[in-house]
Amino acid sequence: MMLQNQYILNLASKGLRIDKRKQDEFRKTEVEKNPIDKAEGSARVRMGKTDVLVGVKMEVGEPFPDKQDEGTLIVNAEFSPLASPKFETGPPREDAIELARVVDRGIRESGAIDTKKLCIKKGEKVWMVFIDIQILNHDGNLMDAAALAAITALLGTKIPEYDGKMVNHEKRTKKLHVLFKPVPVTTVKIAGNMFVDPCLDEENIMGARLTVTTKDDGNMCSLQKGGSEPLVMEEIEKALDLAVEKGKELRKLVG
Amino acid sequence: MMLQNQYILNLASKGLRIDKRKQDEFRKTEVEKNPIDKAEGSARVRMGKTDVLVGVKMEVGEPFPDKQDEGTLIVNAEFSPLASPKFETGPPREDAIELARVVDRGIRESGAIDTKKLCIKKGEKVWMVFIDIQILNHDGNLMDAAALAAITALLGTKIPEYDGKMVNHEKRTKKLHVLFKPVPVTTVKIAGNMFVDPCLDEENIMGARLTVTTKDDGNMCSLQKGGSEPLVMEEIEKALDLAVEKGKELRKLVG
Amino acid sequence: MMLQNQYILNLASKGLRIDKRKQDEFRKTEVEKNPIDKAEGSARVRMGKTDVLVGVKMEVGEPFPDKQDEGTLIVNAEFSPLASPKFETGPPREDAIELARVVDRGIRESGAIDTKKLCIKKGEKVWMVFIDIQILNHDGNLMDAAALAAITALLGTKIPEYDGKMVNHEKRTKKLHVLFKPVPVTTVKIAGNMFVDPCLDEENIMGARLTVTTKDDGNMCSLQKGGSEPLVMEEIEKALDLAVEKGKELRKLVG
Amino acid sequence: MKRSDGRKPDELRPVVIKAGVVPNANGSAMVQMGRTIAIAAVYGPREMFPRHKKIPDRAALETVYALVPFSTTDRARPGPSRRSKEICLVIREALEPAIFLEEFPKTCINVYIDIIQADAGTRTAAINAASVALADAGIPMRDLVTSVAAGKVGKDIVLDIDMTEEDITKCDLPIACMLREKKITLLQMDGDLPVKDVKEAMKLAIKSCEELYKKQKEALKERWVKK
Amino acid sequence: MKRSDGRKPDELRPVVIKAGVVPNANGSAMVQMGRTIAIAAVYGPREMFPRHKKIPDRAALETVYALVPFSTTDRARPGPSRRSKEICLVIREALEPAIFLEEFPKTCINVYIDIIQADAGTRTAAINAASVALADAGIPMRDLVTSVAAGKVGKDIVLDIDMTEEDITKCDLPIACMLREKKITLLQMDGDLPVKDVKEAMKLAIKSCEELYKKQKEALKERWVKK
Amino acid sequence: MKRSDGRKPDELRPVVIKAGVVPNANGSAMVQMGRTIAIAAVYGPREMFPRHKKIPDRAALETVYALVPFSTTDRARPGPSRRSKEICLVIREALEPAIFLEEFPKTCINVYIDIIQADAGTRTAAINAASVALADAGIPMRDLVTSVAAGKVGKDIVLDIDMTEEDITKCDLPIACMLREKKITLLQMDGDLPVKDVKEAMKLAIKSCEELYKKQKEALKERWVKK
Repeated sequence: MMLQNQYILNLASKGLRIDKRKQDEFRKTEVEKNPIDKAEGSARVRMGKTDVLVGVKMEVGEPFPDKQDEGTLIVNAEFSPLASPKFETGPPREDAIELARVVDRGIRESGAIDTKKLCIKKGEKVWMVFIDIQILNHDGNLMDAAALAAITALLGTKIPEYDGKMVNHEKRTKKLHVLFKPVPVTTVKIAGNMFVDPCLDEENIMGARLTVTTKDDGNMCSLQKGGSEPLVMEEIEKALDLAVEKGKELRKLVG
Repeated sequence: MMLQNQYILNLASKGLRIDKRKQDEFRKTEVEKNPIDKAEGSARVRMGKTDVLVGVKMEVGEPFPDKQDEGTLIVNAEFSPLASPKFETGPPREDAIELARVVDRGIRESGAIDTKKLCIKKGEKVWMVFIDIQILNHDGNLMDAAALAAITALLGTKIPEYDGKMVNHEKRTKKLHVLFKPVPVTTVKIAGNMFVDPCLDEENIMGARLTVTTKDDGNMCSLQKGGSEPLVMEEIEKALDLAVEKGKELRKLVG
Repeated sequence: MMLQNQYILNLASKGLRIDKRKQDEFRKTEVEKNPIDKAEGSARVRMGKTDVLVGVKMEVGEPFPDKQDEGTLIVNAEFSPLASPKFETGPPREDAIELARVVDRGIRESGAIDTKKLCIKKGEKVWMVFIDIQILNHDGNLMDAAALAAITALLGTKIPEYDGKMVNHEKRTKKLHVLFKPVPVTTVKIAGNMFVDPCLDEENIMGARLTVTTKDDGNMCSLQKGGSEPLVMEEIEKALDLAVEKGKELRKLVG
Repeated sequence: MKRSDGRKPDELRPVVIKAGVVPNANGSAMVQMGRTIAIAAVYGPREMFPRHKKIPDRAALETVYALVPFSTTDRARPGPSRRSKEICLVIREALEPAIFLEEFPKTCINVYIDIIQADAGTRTAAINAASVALADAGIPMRDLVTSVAAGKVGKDIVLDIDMTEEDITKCDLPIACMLREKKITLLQMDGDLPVKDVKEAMKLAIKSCEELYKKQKEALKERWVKK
Repeated sequence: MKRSDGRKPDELRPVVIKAGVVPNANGSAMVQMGRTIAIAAVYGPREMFPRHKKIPDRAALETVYALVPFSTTDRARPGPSRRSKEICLVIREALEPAIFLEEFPKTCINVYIDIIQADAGTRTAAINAASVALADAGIPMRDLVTSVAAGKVGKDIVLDIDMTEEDITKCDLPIACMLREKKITLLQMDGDLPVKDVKEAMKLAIKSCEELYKKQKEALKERWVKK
Repeated sequence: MKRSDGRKPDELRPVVIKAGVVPNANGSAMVQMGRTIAIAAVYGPREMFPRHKKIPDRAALETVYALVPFSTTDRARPGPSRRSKEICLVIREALEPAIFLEEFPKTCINVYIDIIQADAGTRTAAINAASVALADAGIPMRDLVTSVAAGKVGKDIVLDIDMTEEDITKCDLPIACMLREKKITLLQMDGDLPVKDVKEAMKLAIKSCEELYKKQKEALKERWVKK
């Protein structure tokens, strides 16, 4: 373990990676659309050995008191102990909460979903859109995989019928209106160099992480720094630029 | 302890029991009706040293969305630390949940309670029947004692008055309509032989357990195997037959 | 530590205190009114190094089923880990619950708040008055400091506007009607002598504690004995008399 | 003055006390005061778990008080409430002074009390039951702890109020004491009462404990005979 | 007799079994029975934590069964429910007899099962997947455990009911067995059924396990070849 | 451009910083930025509990951020929320690079922050307070950590927005840095902003930290004088 870490650090200091990728190269990324037909929408993203499944369920509920005419988005992430020897059963961990909140902000701040269109009756009934992230195998960069799966699942979501009393999940008629495709790109700093899409071995030794979510128009809708080392301005600017460039590529996979 | 276990095993291999009972013999079983007058119905069952108290409370609540015209049954079991040095304070244990669910299924699946008759106003207000199992002393076979107490408590339950706003628990007028008397019989396998109504010492060394709930007409409404040893078909058939036979005897105690 | 405890005990047995106070002498007590303008009312009480902040928030909710025409009082105490090396994060401790309940009873039983006046629409909407106690530094006698801060905060509380749908916390018009000023006085027994307003060093070695809350008219509205030593009748009578006498002084600070 | 159930002001509700009701426990007791029924079971002294909670020079006393869900008019949700947690605390402090805890260092004595029917006065019934259960467990005690509550209806100080009186009483003053040395181990009060009434209520309550104390001792005697 | 999806009474839903689907796990499997999909992952034998839960003479088997929130028609709240806790228990007892736990004293074997789509029969799919995952992890077993549920629609005993049949079945009888020695490791039933039907249902279910058992073994073979 | 409270775009709200406000703590500070008030207390380095969480070669830093119930317009429920848990995490990572944690192996340094009034910018106020509290506790640091948030109102990048501006800002970009070496330890952003604006906002925010940094140092100086 220690030896391997040292080896990865040595490589990184020269701008090289253990799996021979370039600094700005993503692992092979596959997007499977709607694998779970019980969900209103779903997507599975495999990024190398990282495997994430996202499902969207829609239920009818009451609006928030300060947003009487808006539906609600709820993003939740479960780090199932199935996906990694390090995950345990129990309430969501700090990193699961951070993941859910970063995915949430990417979608919310980009304006991808017009929550006003999710209002059924002002002040009384609105659609609640539950976006549940389920990790099936953790090999690093859960943020990008999860956010990619989430926007893909939303794009494939169909709204179930609602007769004023019951939601009929078996009958889905209208597509959910999705305005933008927010896509995150995570860059990590190892041994002074910047690398996109870290695998787990890289994450374990990284100093800092910056996840940048961009919209179709290149605007940024969310930033999140992680890790216990600082970054300097040039490193941040590098990560911002990478996010714009690589984001375009990832966005094509979303469809 | 170890020595005693060995002794019980030796006896069991010859079809004998530590308290001299026959294989198909229940301990002395006493049923006390309505000991708790604050409850809508209650019963206390003593089966040897096992002592179980069940109370029924009725409250008004909303129906489940998919069962708009039906009242609800809720069975809950508390393994109070008072009843055994092995019980601890805290949320219900796995075995308490299993107990509650087996008692629940016996009552529910037998159709003992016509939940449609518990509807007050369709889609809005229904009776919620809480059946709470409280263990007072644990000396084995909680399943049979609890289920027996539960059906006895239901048979003695009177419905409180409800004026559309408040439930008046001090005024109870109508009897709860109970259609059947589901009764469980638990058989355990020790050293290759089958014994009904295990005491705690027997439960501690049993290989497998089968709880079979029968109705008045001899039909079966619930099966539950327990324990980490397998059973073979003949053993199961033996337990089924015992359940029909001994169930008739226990049903008489219910009144 | 042990030596200091012994020293305090020796002093106490002679009726003396480590900070030179008399047996019936409170520490310097300062009351700051409405330091938190986001709260409907607030107060900060410093009693020596003990520092307690209380805020009052008002929300609209449903009445209790058995009190259809009354608003509700909810007193809650958080022992923030900020305030003492002995406090930990997590659900409220036993002593935090006791503190909240003693403050609650002092206010409730004295009739300081006419809960009927907090009814907005019978059976449907009432004011819920949340009194939150936050400890900023714990140096003993939290009961007296918290209760003093609570009644001061209530006296300064203004009711926010409510238009039938939303509470406007930025617009507060009417003062909350407060009828009485319940004030507690805590006396501890150390080495056979009675002392008011214990500091933390004294609390750590006290045998028993009696908190007595009195009203403006001298009537008592709440008693709470604490500690694992018994008291005799004369000691209790002494504490009752001290509460009447010192309560008058403290009541002046409330304003 | 006439009380709703015809009792005199200083008259307790009918009391039944029985020791040894939970075979699994080291000691146990059932106390019925009117319709209120408390069952107490004592386990220990036994090993303390988790270990870091061990107290080096005495036994830890742990008390759990719980309302059984069907014990109350409206169903009580299982699990501890803020009210029950406070009652656990005051019961523990009411019992501690009576027990020679220092004789069992590093161990734990657990007292579990289930209220199977609640009709006012549950904490006093709980203490009376716990005290007998501790003695039944053979745990060395300075004295039994005996408990009763006083109230005030109209102009009268009354004892051991039941639920029908709860709405009209001007106070609820539970007290627990070790009668032999007249030591008070629990004292609480809610209400609105002049000082002199408080003092009178305390004295009346203590006096009435004598009757309960006798019944506690009788229950233990009966139990020993059977043993 | 015609079933809603055209199956014969004793016909199972289409089954897909695949081993080795979770790279991080020591063993894993995916089982699809109709629309129901279970993924199982096995970690261990590994060190038991917390330590006081170690069993001196065998491995502890821990099973977690969870419905993924979007697996059901109405969203399932994350976190264990009473239903899922009971299922964890019966799954553990269904698997235990098949594993040579005594070969790994003091360790823990964790079996995690996520139901990613639920359309009736989730516990049987879970057991089938867990059993293959355990074998995939190289844990020595007496036999694979194979599981299927029987029901009764009209006059017919039917097998492996799906959700559309759930409303009309007169019973739900899941069973798990080790086929080699005809040993039954799980048996539950909810319903209202004469004894003879119960017996017939059990026998029919056990018989149909043979087909599943074959698919389990094929999945493992395919996995070994790849390795 | 005019801001709702008359400030210039790059003008901070009035700031008050005071060290040593919690006598029980090893170090503490209060930071007021406009109406937002944070109190931070530091305990440690002290023994880590539970022990299995000890880190062999450095101190563990634990941060707790909590909104006091009456700090917000609508009462905040006590106990951690998902939002507050994320803030705990980013605050910890914002402070870690500044502390010589390796000097205190196996110990724990606890930073507790209570927001007693919340009017936007609570995490930046929290970091500013925590940083002063750590220094006040005498814990060796590379530099103080200073934090401020940028927003965009109309066409202007603005600093340190308050709650009245929260509804109209196009982004919320909190940043924390160690000014001496221009190192950034926290960076978050929510909004919808072109890349060039993001870069401008970052630079403006860092520049404005200088003023806060000065006040942090003054507060510490004042505290030392008193000591």
